[in-house]
Amino acid sequence: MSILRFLLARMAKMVAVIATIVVVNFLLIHAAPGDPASVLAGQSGAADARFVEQLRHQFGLDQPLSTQLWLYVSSVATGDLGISHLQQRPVLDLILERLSATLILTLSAFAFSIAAGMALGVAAAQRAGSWIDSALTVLALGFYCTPIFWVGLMLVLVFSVSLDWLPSFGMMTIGAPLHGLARVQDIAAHLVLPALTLGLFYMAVYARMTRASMLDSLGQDYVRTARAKGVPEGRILRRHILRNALLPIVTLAGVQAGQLIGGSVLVETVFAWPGIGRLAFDALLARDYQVLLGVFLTTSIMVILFNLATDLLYLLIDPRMRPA
Amino acid sequence: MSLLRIENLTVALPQGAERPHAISDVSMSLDAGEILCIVGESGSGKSVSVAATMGLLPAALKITQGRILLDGTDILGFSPAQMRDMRGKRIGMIFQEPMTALNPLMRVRDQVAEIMQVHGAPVGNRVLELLEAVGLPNPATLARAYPHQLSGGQRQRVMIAIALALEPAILIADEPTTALDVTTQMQVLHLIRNIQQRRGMGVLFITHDFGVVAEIADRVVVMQQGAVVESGHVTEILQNPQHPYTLKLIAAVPHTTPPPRPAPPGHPITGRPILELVGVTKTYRGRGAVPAVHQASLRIGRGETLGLVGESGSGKSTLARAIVRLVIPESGAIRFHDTDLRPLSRGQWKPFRKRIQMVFQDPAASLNPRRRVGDIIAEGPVAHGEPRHKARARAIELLRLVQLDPGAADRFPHEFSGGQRQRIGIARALAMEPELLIADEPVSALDVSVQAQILELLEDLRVRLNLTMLFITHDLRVAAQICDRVAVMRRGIIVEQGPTAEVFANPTHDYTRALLDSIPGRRKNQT
Amino acid sequence: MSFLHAFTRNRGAVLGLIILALVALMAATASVVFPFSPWDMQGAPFAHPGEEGFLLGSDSLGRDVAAGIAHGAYVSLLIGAVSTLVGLAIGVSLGAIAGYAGGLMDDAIMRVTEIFQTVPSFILAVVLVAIFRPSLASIVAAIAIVSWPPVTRVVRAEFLTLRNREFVQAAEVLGRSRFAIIVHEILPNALSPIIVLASLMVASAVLLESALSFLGLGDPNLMSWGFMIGSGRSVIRLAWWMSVFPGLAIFLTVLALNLVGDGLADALNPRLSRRR
Amino acid sequence: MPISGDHALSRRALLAGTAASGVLMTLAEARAQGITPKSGGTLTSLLTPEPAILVPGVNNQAPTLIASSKIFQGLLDYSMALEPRPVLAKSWSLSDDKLSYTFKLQEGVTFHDGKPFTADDVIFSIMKFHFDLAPRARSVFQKIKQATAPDPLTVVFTLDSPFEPFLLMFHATAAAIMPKHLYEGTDFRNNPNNQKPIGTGPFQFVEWQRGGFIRLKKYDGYWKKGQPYLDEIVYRIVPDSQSRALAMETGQVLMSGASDIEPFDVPRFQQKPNLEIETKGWECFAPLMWIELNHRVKPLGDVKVRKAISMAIDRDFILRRLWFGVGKVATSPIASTTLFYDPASKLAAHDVRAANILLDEAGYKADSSGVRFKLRHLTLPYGEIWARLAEYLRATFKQIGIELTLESTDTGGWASRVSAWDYDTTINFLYQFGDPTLGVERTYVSTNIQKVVFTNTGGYTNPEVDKAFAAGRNGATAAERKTAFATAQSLLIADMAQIWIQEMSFPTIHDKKARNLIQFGSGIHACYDDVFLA
Repeated sequence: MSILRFLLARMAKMVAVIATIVVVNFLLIHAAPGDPASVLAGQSGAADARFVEQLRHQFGLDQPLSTQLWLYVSSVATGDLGISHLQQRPVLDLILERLSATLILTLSAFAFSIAAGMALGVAAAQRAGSWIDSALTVLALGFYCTPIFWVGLMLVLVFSVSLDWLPSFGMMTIGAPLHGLARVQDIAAHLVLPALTLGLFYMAVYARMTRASMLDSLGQDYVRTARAKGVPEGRILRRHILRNALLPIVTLAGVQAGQLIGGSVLVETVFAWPGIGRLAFDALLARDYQVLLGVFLTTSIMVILFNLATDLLYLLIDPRMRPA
Repeated sequence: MSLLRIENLTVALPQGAERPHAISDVSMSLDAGEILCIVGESGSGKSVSVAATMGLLPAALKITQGRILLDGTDILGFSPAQMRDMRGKRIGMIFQEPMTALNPLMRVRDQVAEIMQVHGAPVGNRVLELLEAVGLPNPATLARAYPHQLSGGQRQRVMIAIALALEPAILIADEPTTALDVTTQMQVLHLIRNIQQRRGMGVLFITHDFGVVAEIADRVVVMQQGAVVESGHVTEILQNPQHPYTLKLIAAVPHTTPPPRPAPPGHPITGRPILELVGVTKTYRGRGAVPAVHQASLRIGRGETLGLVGESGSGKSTLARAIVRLVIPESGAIRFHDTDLRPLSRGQWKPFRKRIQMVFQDPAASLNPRRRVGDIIAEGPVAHGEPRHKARARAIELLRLVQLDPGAADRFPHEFSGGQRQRIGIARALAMEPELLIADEPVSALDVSVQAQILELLEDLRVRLNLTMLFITHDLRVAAQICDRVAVMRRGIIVEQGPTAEVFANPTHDYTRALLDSIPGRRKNQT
Repeated sequence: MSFLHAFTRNRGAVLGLIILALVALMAATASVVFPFSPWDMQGAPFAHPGEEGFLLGSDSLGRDVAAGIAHGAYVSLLIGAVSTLVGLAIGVSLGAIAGYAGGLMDDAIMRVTEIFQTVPSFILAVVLVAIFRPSLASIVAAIAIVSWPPVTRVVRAEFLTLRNREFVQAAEVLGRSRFAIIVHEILPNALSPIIVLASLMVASAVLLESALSFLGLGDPNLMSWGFMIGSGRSVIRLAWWMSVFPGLAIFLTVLALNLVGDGLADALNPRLSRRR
Repeated sequence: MPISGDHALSRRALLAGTAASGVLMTLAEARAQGITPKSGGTLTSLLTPEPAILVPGVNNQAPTLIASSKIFQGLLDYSMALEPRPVLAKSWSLSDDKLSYTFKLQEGVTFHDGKPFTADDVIFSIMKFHFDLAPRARSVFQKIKQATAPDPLTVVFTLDSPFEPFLLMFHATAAAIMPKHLYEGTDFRNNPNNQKPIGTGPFQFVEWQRGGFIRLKKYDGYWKKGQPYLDEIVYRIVPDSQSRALAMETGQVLMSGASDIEPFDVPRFQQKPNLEIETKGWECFAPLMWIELNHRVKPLGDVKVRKAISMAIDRDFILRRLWFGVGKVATSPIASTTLFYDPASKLAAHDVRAANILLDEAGYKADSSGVRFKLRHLTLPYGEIWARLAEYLRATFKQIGIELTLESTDTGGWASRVSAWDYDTTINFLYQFGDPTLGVERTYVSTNIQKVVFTNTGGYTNPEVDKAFAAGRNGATAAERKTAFATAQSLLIADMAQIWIQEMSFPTIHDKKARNLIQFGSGIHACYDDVFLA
């Protein structure tokens, strides 16, 4: 009941945030010099005034900006993200086609980063001050300080070029229409490097956070209580320290969602991963407004849903946050 | 043979600490069926002694000498596994802060059950039995609750239930009631006493409060600066203390009988009030409909000290803050002389800032750690247009007035002790030359001996500077010492007010009576 | 002072400070050591490190990689520092107002912050740079615009706690102005997390700039490390030194900033430094 | 970037045009090498960037034309010497008054949906589809006074005046034949068939995973018996150039063309024994690259300044260092593979000292820091190599005291700023489509100064040049036209209307087992019905 109220309140807030994002982005993108018509003209290698006029009219760019905004917002409100100027296809289709690729990439990178990061963080915190702690901290810091695309290139050089263990780009082997398990394996093999590239940076983030948060939990009174109860260290770690240390990590994960999707633009570029990050970048270059706006909208919704998920998770873990 | 015997225990502090040992050469013993109180102020080493016994010393502290015999076996030779087995099973422990001692993410049931699970004892119905045994109402409901849904007293009872789960021979209680309200404190003390008697346990009870000692102890060990200075039977110590430190501690406990007070010269209490509150009500947003302060009315006459007494959450601090516009009440009148302060804007209030000042509870938190003491004291007058050099000069005078070295002006707050900081806080308030001084729990964060000095200072200043004072405290004993009149607050409502002696002698409200009955050591003191 | 003591006891932080000092020195002396534009073609293209007088090799147009790194230090630090300052200015003012004023103002500011945190920041930065045309100003602006929300959150949280601290209430009771309370009472006490955050922001700004350059959105007139990697990336197997050295420069600088940041965090946080 | 085109042809070729000669020749060549075409296999190729749509006309971007030329066919293709070769037209002839072109169409041709291909489809495609959609087609096809179909396999186009380059306009990249029954009366741009294109080509569209690949398969009803040889063509879309190079290297794709592979990677591939690099196959397009100067911007209107700049540029360095030798130094505004190129034309040699003297004489004094004047340069946003070129130009301009500030932009920004004449200098390159009238004239004649990209955006005007190009356009004989274009070339060079840098060429790199990839002047834009994997 109260959780439901909480959800409803969040939904209302989400809608407001999304509406603002749609409007602001619309204005922002239309502030850019150039429009899809001029891009198309530019890329067609030949143009005349009539051609450009035709396109502008077709795209509705000859109408006043306020009219365009109103048309766009009202169509978004009905779930219609418009038509891509360049590809002549519904934006929603374009995005949906690519969304799963981005989701697979970001979620596996996320899963990897949080699992590996927490493992490293716990290992470091347990041995705080030892050389292992220092080594793990330096390792995490190293990935934290290296440009993400650089890591990607290095991984490709090592694992694809030199060792030839993994495919260097794409999402699946083309021309071999695989099914079932074989298809999953194929995608998984393609996924390893991009997910690692994206994940390593965030692994570093989570490792640092976990270590700090563990050290913080370690000194809490309830840990002393558990010791006084005679609880073995392993169980203290699992049941008392880790669960409490999880809270800031969950919060961080929520904040990081947007970053993760942003980072996927770079990774999708390096690895030719057919996701929406790359779609956004290409759409920006081509001034394909509708697609770019659609991607903004989709990613914003993804971030918000992810935040909602972390909030719910937080509620699940921390009874103090539950509405009375 | 003693149940527990600590022999010549010395624990070293890390390099660079202010003294070489946390405790040195400490010996004491605990027998079955008795309560041994270890008394001392902060830094006396009392907590370190029991932490060593539990094997819970921080890694930086090392035992360099001595033995701890449990049933004749030296536990210092125990393996980690043996230690773990001992904890909880043979020695149970409860701590000072019930708010943080329980894992906030686990249900009460699980936390109680855990101790049995890890020691391989069957859980069965024990959780509910234990919760009932420590006097918790509705054990079944409470078992499902999370710690944050419980009051401080309830949490401390849960802690006790955990400590007792495996029926250990020894219970160590490290200041278990310090963080609790007086009435709760008394209940918890009784509970510990009852259980101890029923089970014939030995209890090692740590406290700084001789009132509590009088209430509960069989024998007493007094510690100062890491060493035992005196020990003996409780009546011996209380009635015939030998060591000057013991003497000082006992003397510092405020007496519950109000001393006779002269009426402020020339300013009859019944005269025209300086401050009059009428029907002040304040409700905080989002905390349900229950007002923090409800229809509070009181008057303070010139030169008078009014004590506002109540337990935590009674609304006394909210009321004090409402007077100085730190919170804005939704209704009522706050008349200072002839002006109703409540509707005034921030700007309109400014002239009154000079006339009404406040001293805060926590001397660590009430001074800006980034500013020098001289600036802290001078900032008020400067904000009201006094030239900086003049304000600084006066700050130095004020430091003398509150009995601090004038050189303090150039130092930072963290270089001072708690008592000294509170003196700085008082100097800051006095710099404005106020008529009315509101003191919000000014001594509750201080050690007892320091408490007495600050109270003395306040009393002295009040007389010398002809101050009128609103004194907020949770401690009736403190109120008894310093107040002409007291007002008792409970759940946002002032339930009783009157001259201090009258209220103490003949409380009319049940709650006042309960409060008085809960003063630790009161009955024994009076007997 | 205890802060200096705590800081210098942290070996990592001292190392970071030394690296940072070296990078700054390199930036300051670039035009003395390499008294020519890093864009000038100095000799044979693709010279290996050590060959033809190129300490770190030359690039595809025969430009000196070492000169690029030295001049790039200035640009990277400049972009890092300026964008951080701008981000801080926005973040601290908004956070301070939100945290101190509370109520509707707080709500409004937090909604705006939320919106900025909801849009993936890298994509936003890319769009901003593309829209305003890549230049020093637009890159700095874009980085600042995507980096202020965390500052606002941190400062607001600090202000929310500090606002209710007794020394702030004491200042209220003394009748000090809102401005004085914010600037003189609360801000100095909120400075530690801000300083720590700032050092990390500089680090991430350097990374962000390099990522923008990687996508071809750098200022074409400024020799920055990000640009160098971007231009060396495609010939990485022909001339590894073109991207390895600027990559190392970024890594070391960002590492140094993080080490300093961590050192500051530890030294400025008495609770933590005591525990160590 | 741009498009494809076709070529003008010599009179002899025109008259000799008979069926199937092109194809027969290639088969003969293949057999001469002892390799018989083999059926089967999948040709994987790179394609960059990802096309937006696969229908020529609706979209005329380079990748669209590369992939769609396998699905759609034109009436003709062209040899490397730009002679017409039959595709959907079996033969063609020109009336004596040089006004009527008659095309005889192949028999038994069907679209991928099984419907027969007829003269109506040709007329619809030329007179409606491309005329409406494509500016380039419009500019030529507006000369058609009348288009008739005397029988289902004959088309006659009658022009209003003789137009010699007319026959160059019938390649699949310029005038692909569209199925009339699917497009007539619809909004061409939004026709649902644009998503699953249907043409007469040897390959039909199967699937397109956006951001991933485009898959085409052999059309079983293809009109040449036994062809195509390949089962499938898969175009892989790989946005990152290094990943593309890697894909080529690891054999994940068998071929790359256009700008898939960056020039600096080309030398590396030259050493691979299993790979072959061809630079032919761009004769139909002949892209020429130049520094485009905006004549309206202060000293750029001065011919001495333009000459000085031209002399300061080391074209050889650009070719060798930036393009790794792929391409050819420009010697004229007309590319050497374009018809009517004048082999006598020559640009002033690289000489920085002379350039400085010229500027001194012209009165542009250097200030204390050696700067005569400052200009902006709008970098062409098509990738790294263009950024390098801009950086090279900045360094070079500095040598003659011109401070060049680079402005980077994206494709949208570039096109809109060039259209708005909002630039000082930039780089431009345009396809010449085999004939100066089709691909060169537009950049220099004053009648084409428009606020539209790829017109005479630089604002160069010279009435003599206008006259020369008009004579070339309207000349009925090749000889007349040759004289006219020779005049135009020498006038343009004397004026240094723009700073021509390089004739661009795009290497086609492929595995040696893929045969017949480059057979025509249209190169990788051919229909590939004779390509096979050995």
